[in-house]
Amino acid sequence: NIFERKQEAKNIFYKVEDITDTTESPEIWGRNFPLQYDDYLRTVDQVRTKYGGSEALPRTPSQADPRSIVAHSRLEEDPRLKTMWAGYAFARDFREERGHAYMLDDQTFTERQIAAKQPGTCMHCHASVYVPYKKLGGGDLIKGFEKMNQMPYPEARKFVSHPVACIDCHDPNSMQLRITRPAFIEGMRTLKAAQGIKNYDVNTMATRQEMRAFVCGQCHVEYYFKGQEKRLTYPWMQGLKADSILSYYEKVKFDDWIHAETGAGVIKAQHPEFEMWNQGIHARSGVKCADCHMPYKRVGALKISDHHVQSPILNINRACQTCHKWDENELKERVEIIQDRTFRLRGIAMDAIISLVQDIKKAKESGKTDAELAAARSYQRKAQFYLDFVEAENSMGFHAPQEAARILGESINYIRLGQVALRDK
Amino acid sequence: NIFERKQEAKNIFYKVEDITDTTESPEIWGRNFPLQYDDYLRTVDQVRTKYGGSEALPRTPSQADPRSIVAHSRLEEDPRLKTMWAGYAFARDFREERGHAYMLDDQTFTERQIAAKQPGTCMHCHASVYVPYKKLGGGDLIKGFEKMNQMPYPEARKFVSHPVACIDCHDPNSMQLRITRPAFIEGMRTLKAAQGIKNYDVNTMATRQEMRAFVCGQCHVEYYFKGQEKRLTYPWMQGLKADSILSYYEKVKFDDWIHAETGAGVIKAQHPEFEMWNQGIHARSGVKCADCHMPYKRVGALKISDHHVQSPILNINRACQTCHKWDENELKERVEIIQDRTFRLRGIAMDAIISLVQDIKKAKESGKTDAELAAARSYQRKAQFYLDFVEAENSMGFHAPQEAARILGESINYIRLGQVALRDK
Amino acid sequence: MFSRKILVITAATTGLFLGIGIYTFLYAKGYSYITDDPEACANCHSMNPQFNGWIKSSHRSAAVCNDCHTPQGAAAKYYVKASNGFWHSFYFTTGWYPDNIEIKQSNIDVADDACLKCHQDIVDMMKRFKDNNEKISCVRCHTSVGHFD
Ligand code: HEC
Ligand code: HEC
Ligand code: HEC
Ligand code: HEC
Ligand code: HEC
Ligand code: HEC
Ligand code: HEC
Ligand code: HEC
Ligand code: HEC
Ligand code: HEC
Ligand code: HEC
Ligand code: HEC
Ligand code: HEC
Ligand code: HEC
Ligand SMILES: [Ca+2]
Ligand SMILES: [Ca+2]
Repeated sequence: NIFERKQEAKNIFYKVEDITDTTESPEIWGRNFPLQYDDYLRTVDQVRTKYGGSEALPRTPSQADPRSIVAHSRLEEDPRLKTMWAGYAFARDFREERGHAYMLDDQTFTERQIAAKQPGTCMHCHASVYVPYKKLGGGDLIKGFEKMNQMPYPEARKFVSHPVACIDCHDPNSMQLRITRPAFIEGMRTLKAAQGIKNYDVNTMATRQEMRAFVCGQCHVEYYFKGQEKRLTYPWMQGLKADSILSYYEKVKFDDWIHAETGAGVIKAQHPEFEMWNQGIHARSGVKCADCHMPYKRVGALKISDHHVQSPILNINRACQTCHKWDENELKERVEIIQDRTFRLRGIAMDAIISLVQDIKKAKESGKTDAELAAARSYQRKAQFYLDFVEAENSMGFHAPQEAARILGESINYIRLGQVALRDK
Repeated sequence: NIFERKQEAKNIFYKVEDITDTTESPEIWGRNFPLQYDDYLRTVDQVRTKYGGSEALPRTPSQADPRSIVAHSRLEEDPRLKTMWAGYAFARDFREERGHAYMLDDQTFTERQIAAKQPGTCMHCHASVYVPYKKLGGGDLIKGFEKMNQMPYPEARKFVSHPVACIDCHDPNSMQLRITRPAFIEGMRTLKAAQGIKNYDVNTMATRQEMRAFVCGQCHVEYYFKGQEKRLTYPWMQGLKADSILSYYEKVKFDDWIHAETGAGVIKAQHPEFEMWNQGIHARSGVKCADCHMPYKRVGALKISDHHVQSPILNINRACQTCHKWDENELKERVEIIQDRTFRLRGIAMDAIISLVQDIKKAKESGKTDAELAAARSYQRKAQFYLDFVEAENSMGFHAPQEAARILGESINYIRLGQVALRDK
Repeated sequence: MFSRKILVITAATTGLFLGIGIYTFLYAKGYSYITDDPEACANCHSMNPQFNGWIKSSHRSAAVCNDCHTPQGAAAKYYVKASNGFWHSFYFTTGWYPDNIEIKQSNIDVADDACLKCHQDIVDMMKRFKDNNEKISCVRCHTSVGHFD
């Protein structure tokens, strides 16, 4: 009621605890900021939207995997993915992603850990690593990062205990946003260097507005493990577009794995939300991740950022109606029209890549030499990367509708060239 | 100053002339509405934008073609078009379209008139036909339309004397917008019938808002000449999407011509602006053609609709900035980013269709039978229609960016299937 | 018996609403709400975005909130004010309103008509033809004239 609200407006911040640069536990931060903490805890919710959110599937916990609920399997939903990823850990287990609360468990217990030995690098994006990195590095964040990258996953796992926490996004003194992820700091430096800006330091040079996307860009990006040191690297040396990233991978001759059925050296794109968003009209209009995924919400007389990070479709009034005066159903439909178009083209590309894989496989089995298969394999590599770029991007095209469709068009074209190359040689 | 404006405001409409349902000459209407008439006359201007507007090229007038200025040739700009249209009149002469003032001359003197005998039907969209149709039909618009359709072009040409004029869009008594084109009246009736609305009559049932797009949809649409009577028909029986239109043509087994190099029965899409706009976010938001191509402008103390119909890129301030507060350069760039993406994909599809045409041609020359070529030809037909749908649509994707990219993606996929079918048979 | 129960509940509820209403009215300085002072609207923090937007808008020196959000004519004006006023207090007190307020079509119509109070002349040409002519919505193109938010 009004009285309470007038009161609240005056006491927005109760300093109950002293928070320092080593306070890891969100529960302690939560004593000073109970409203944000309450919402943060709600990332356990699982609700499915047409293409997003997630579905809570019960499972029987085992010793190896104690989870009693998982998200639905994307491999069962679309078995063509298994063919595209044949020979890679993703073909074993790949699920719809869900809320932040699950990130550490989902990584620890995914069967991808069984399918292949994973490095400590993985931790960068699935745990609160700021304090652990600092400790490991003797006060030096980058050193700690380098050390953990080189551990086997199970060893690294012992150093962390929380999913992403307050300290991963906030400076404990000012509560301002802060970048804590070495790979993003370095990724932005190379990106800016390519644009002619030298020695870019994201923590001192980014605006507050930019930070509202950068904190997410720490993890929601395409990445690879560079060299023996398994250094986490964001492939932005030539830019953020799918084309620039592929061109970089071609230059450094990077393969994620050798395709089991065709023998092609291929690359898997992973969650390039930050890169795709960058190509869209919202990014161009200054609309950041936090505007839609952590919109302001009213609690009494206060406006706070909704720390229940989730699909905006589950929160249309706050996420969209600040800027768009269409009613909720209309906005939902607009999203779905975009997503349906992307999904249709994704399906076409998926059928096409399967047929290319089969063609190369058959040619290989019929005794074609590597030299004869080279062109088709190189087209498979390109086509698959483009298709995966949209497939792995979690908004089903919404973040940049026309760009997503363009990328799929390019993918289909590479598949065409591959199929023709096979038959004409 | 204010006093002057208040004066003007009271005398906005000088009824100098009595205008009736048979007053054809815009010059006479212009005496009552000099502001609109002045702008109407300005459609002679030729200014090029990155993908639109038009360029004024001088030429030496001849007896057969007295034009001293024409728009630039699209065939010279992109010779691949000649291959795509091989055997059709379009491969002989096809130019960038320009302002309304030129429509009658450009139609009369295009070399397409030499390449093939055209019917009187053509007149429907290139001249002020309302009064001529009525006269020919003895007061019945539809009868006059039917009569003119069946004349040879040169004969029909004698009945008309103006490019689109005031009477083609306005009711002379109320000045309200009015639909005068039989093919649109009939097209809308079939479209609405497919949506479950019976006996739709556009002139009594459309809102004023809708009319601001419908008057343009009278001509800026895909069409074909049906049957012996060469009745102008808009192929909307299953809907307005490229897919629905193709599906209708498949059902009625319509060919525009037989491709000279491949022998495939193919279809040419023509200026589907109305259909494409319908799939875009602007249409969905209630933004009509007139909002961007005839935006309000202030003249003294009055606001009038700018009758200088042109590319909005030449008029960004009025055409876009009422709704979008970005600066002019930014808006121009946004349009061009969309257009560049479309153009890139269009180029890829164009190269692909050329290679399919060459493949089929080669296969044909090497003695493949019609039965063996059937599948590839059918894919060519589909692919070419989809590609042409975007190519012929004059906004280079702007009217519906993601949809344009999707259509091109489908086109590339059909080309792939065609090339595979050829080689596997 | 049954209907009496409903009556009692209705009476009690009405009393409660009235109570809340009056309390809200006084506490939130609702008395200033019947004036035309935009600050009166901004007494409710719910109206802050619009108030802040209005301060920066082209209409700051031309029109106050009530110029656009109440119809012409004293009776109609106070009817809309009273009706909106009751619901305003009600929603505000209960907190049952979305974070981003969605304007009702009836209130968009009020705003649309309001434009003509001042801009009749300039739009003469757009509007003049025949009485049966549908009106054209100004707000469709000029959404942000009153306040960006
Ligand atoms: C203009 C609003 C908007 C912006 C800005 C935006 N997103 Fe999204 N995002 C969406 C919508 C809408 C979806 C689709 C949700 C669905 O399908 O349920 C989505 C989906 C997602 C998903 C998948 C969510 C799920 O429920 O499965 C992730 C992850 C995501 N976005 C991250 C980001 C990141 C990171 C950024 C910034 C780099 C960003 N988004 C910017 C609106 C936005
Ligand atoms: C430390 C890494 C990290 C950071 C920082 C991060 N995310 Fe995530 N995010 C993840 C991971 C990992 C998951 C998947 C968790 C799972 O499936 O178990 C995820 C899941 C999501 C989802 C999917 C929720 C669902 O229901 O499907 C959304 C939406 C999302 N993140 C948005 C954001 C936004 C917005 C930001 C910035 C404000 C952000 N993330 C910052 C790592 C991160
Ligand atoms: C650059 C940041 C980053 C790194 C490094 C990273 N992840 Fe993730 N991971 C994410 C994000 C963001 C999501 C949520 C979006 C999605 O699932 O596409 C996610 C989702 C997941 C999920 C849940 C969805 C699924 O794929 O089944 C698992 C499991 C997972 N990661 C495992 C791993 C493993 C194992 C590694 C190391 C090999 C790893 N991650 C490395 C950012 C990262
Ligand atoms: C994934 C990133 C992320 C995490 C984790 C996170 N925050 Fe935030 N937080 C944000 C963003 C983004 C903002 C908006 C900041 C801005 O606009 O400057 C924000 C703002 C805030 C604010 C300022 C007031 C407001 O609500 O806008 C407080 C206080 C806050 N967060 C507390 C917390 C606490 C407590 C936790 C842990 C329980 C936490 N945050 C975890 C991203 C995060
Ligand atoms: C902070 C402002 C803001 C927020 C929040 C926002 N948008 Fe937008 N949106 C814009 C702007 C700006 C544009 C570009 C058009 C323009 O300039 O008006 C746009 C364009 C769009 C478009 C058309 C472009 C396209 O990609 O087709 C859609 C659809 C859309 N938004 C939906 C949404 C949805 C759904 C949400 C919530 C998940 C949302 N928007 C959140 C500002 C916003
Ligand atoms: C939201 C604004 C908008 C709407 C609504 C719109 N257009 Fe356009 N139109 C454009 C833009 C921008 C271009 C690109 C102009 C350029 O490239 O110079 C364009 C291009 C065109 C062109 C080619 C112009 C040239 O200069 O060559 C034609 C013809 C056209 N539109 C007709 C229509 C028709 C008919 C409708 C309605 C069915 C319509 N437009 C609706 C903005 C719009
Ligand atoms: C009677 C048929 C007809 C009607 C009605 C019509 N157009 Fe056109 N329009 C044409 C033709 C034909 C051309 C090409 C003229 C030429 O190239 O000689 C054209 C050209 C154009 C161009 C291209 C100008 C340029 O510089 O390239 C635009 C833009 C345009 N029309 C928009 C509209 C809009 C908007 C409307 C409705 C308000 C409309 N047209 C109504 C037949 C019509
Ligand atoms: C359904 C309406 C319609 C019909 C019927 C029609 N046109 Fe057009 N025509 C247009 C429109 C709209 C344009 C401008 C857009 C464009 O050029 O794509 C145009 C442009 C043209 C142009 C200028 C650009 C170019 O293609 O070189 C010529 C010449 C032309 N038409 C000739 C003809 C001939 C000949 C016929 C009959 C066979 C015909 N038109 C029938 C609507 C029509
Ligand atoms: C389709 C879009 C549209 C609609 C609907 C519309 N306007 Fe406008 N209006 C414009 C444009 C564009 C301008 C700018 C004209 C110029 O700068 O030459 C304008 C200008 C104005 C101006 C003059 C601004 C100045 O510079 O002095 C006023 C006042 C105005 N409109 C009021 C109205 C009113 C009242 C209505 C409803 C009856 C209305 N408008 C409906 C697009 C629209
Ligand atoms: C290609 C179609 C077209 C042609 C040709 C045309 N008009 Fe219009 N005219 C329109 C449209 C669209 C409007 C806006 C009507 C509305 O919103 O109701 C309009 C509006 C008007 C208005 C109302 C005031 C205004 O400016 O909005 C007048 C007067 C007018 N036209 C006169 C003429 C005259 C005189 C001619 C011939 C010289 C002419 N028109 C030719 C399409 C056309
Ligand atoms: C009468 C209002 C109006 C006019 C005039 C208008 N727009 Fe829009 N525009 C919108 C709306 C509404 C959206 C959808 C997003 C939203 O809901 O805010 C939009 C979306 C867009 C988008 C993003 C969607 C996309 O297709 O990528 C661009 C870009 C855009 N407009 C450019 C333009 C340009 C350029 C012009 C002038 C040629 C123009 N608009 C004229 C209202 C308008
Ligand atoms: C008592 C607090 C309060 C005051 C004072 C107040 N408002 Fe509001 N107003 C609200 C709330 C709460 C809503 C949201 C109600 C809803 O969601 O329907 C609202 C909604 C509105 C709406 C949208 C109504 C609709 O549903 O269409 C308008 C317009 C409006 N207010 C204008 C005004 C004006 C003008 C004034 C001053 C004369 C004013 N308000 C004073 C609290 C207030
Ligand atoms: C109480 C009188 C009044 C009312 C009510 C009013 N206006 Fe205005 N309007 C003005 C005056 C005075 C100006 C000139 C202000 C200036 O330029 O400083 C103006 C300027 C404008 C302008 C030009 C400046 C701009 O923002 O682009 C537009 C457009 C406009 N009004 C539209 C509208 C619309 C639409 C409405 C209704 C929603 C409306 N007005 C209601 C008095 C009013
Ligand atoms: C010049 C006219 C004008 C003035 C002055 C004006 N408004 Fe509005 N207002 C509008 C219009 C128009 C809309 C509807 C916008 C839409 O359709 O999205 C609106 C919508 C609203 C809404 C609904 C939510 C929203 O933002 O769309 C509220 C609340 C509101 N106004 C409050 C106020 C308050 C409080 C003031 C004074 C500080 C004010 N208005 C001054 C024209 C005006
Ligand atoms: Ca999800
Ligand atoms: Ca042109």
